[in-house]
Amino acid sequence: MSLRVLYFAGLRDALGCAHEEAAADGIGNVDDLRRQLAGRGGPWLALLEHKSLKVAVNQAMASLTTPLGDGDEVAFFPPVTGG
Amino acid sequence: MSLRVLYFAGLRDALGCAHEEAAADGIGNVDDLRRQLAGRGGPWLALLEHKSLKVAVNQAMASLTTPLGDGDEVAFFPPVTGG
Amino acid sequence: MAFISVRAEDFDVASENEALALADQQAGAVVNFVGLVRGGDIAAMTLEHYPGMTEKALAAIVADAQRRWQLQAVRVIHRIGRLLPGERIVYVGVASRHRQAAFAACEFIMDYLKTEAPFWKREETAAGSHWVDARESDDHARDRWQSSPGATPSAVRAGPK
Amino acid sequence: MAFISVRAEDFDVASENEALALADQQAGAVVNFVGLVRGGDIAAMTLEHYPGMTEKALAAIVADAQRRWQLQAVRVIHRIGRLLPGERIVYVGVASRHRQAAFAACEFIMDYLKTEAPFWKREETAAGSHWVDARESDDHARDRWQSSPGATPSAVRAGPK
Repeated sequence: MSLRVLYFAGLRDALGCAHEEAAADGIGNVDDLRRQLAGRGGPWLALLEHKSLKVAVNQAMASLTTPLGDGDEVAFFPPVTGG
Repeated sequence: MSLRVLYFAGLRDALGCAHEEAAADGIGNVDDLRRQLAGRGGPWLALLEHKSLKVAVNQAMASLTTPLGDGDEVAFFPPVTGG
Repeated sequence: MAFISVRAEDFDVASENEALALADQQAGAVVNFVGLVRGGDIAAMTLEHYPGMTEKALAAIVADAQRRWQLQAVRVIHRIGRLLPGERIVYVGVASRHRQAAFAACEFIMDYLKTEAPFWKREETAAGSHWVDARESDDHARDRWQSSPGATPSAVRAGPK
Repeated sequence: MAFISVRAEDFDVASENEALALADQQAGAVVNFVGLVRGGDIAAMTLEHYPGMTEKALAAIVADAQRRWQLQAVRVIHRIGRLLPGERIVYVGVASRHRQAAFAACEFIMDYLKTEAPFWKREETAAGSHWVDARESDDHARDRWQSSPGATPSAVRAGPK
């Protein structure tokens, strides 16, 4: 299946990537996706190591166990700091 | 001694008096003054009968036991309703 | 820094907020309250006050708030005279470094203003005019600040839907 | 009635308050919060957001507030892009019949906006630029609303003078 993956703020800067289309076969939930991406090594390990990484699926706050389906939009980002 | 006495809002309307200079001999505190004024009878009995009458002495909230001295400004009024 | 004004003239919220923010560049949060004459049955409302005492009472309330919270600036404007539905009655603006202090202080000042500052409202309706009765709920709103200085008491601002 | 806007342009507090008050003539209380870029070390601040999700997150927060309290109107404006010290970042305005509901809802919306809406701040100082760290105190401010719906929790807004 295919997912649209977005990265924001400090995480985007660290990864050098704002968004990508990820082929994600064998991916059941957010945690699976995160591990697959971290497998690239280098800065991508942040997806595993960042203490308080947040995730949204289809523009709603989600968690590591949120299931994913074809065409979903997944965003990883640090805790928000607006207002 | 002489006191300046003021009345506000619904109490002033009921008494038909906004302010007066009261000769107040033998007056020790607010309660004494209130009883002397109520002695006029008629609407002035409101000073005794009004359940939640407020009083200020020299423009600060006071109570029936607040002592009075010559030249003091005493105000009687209903509970406030600004804002 | 505090500014207190009791007057007939209207105020402009944007200008008042500017003045608050300019008073201290460290202010990151501005909270303000505006009280309006409600529409509906009321044709007009007249605000009477006790000249001299009003300003002292408001100054004392603001000073109390400044002791309880760290505030950069406070502005209070209360209008007097005859006002029509939709017109502004009162402005309380508080600037602080942090929003919690600004929210708490603004609400504190309103709760005390409502119960301690010598203003009285007379409403005009089709049936005539009458003095507005004080509301017990306003006394309760004030009293909840007395349990512990600087703290917000519990479960008082629930919305009874 | 709710209005939500995420945009680069500034807002005018007086106009926003007018819009709130006009939305319902029964509103007697308008509370608003304005967040400003603080002066001091900061030369500028850039606000990034997650287009699409931001508006949904804000709409959900406002809808939650409207369930908890009886509100006549709510307006939320959050700016994005590069802002200088003293510039306005965010406006939250709430109109209600009663001031307690307006104060509570305005603070509730800010507490959730600070922790649930996808905005991020990057600060520029003389030493360079860096992403602002989230503050644990903002999570605590949000969490105090979860104990009981519609209620204000205790002793959370104390000013640590």
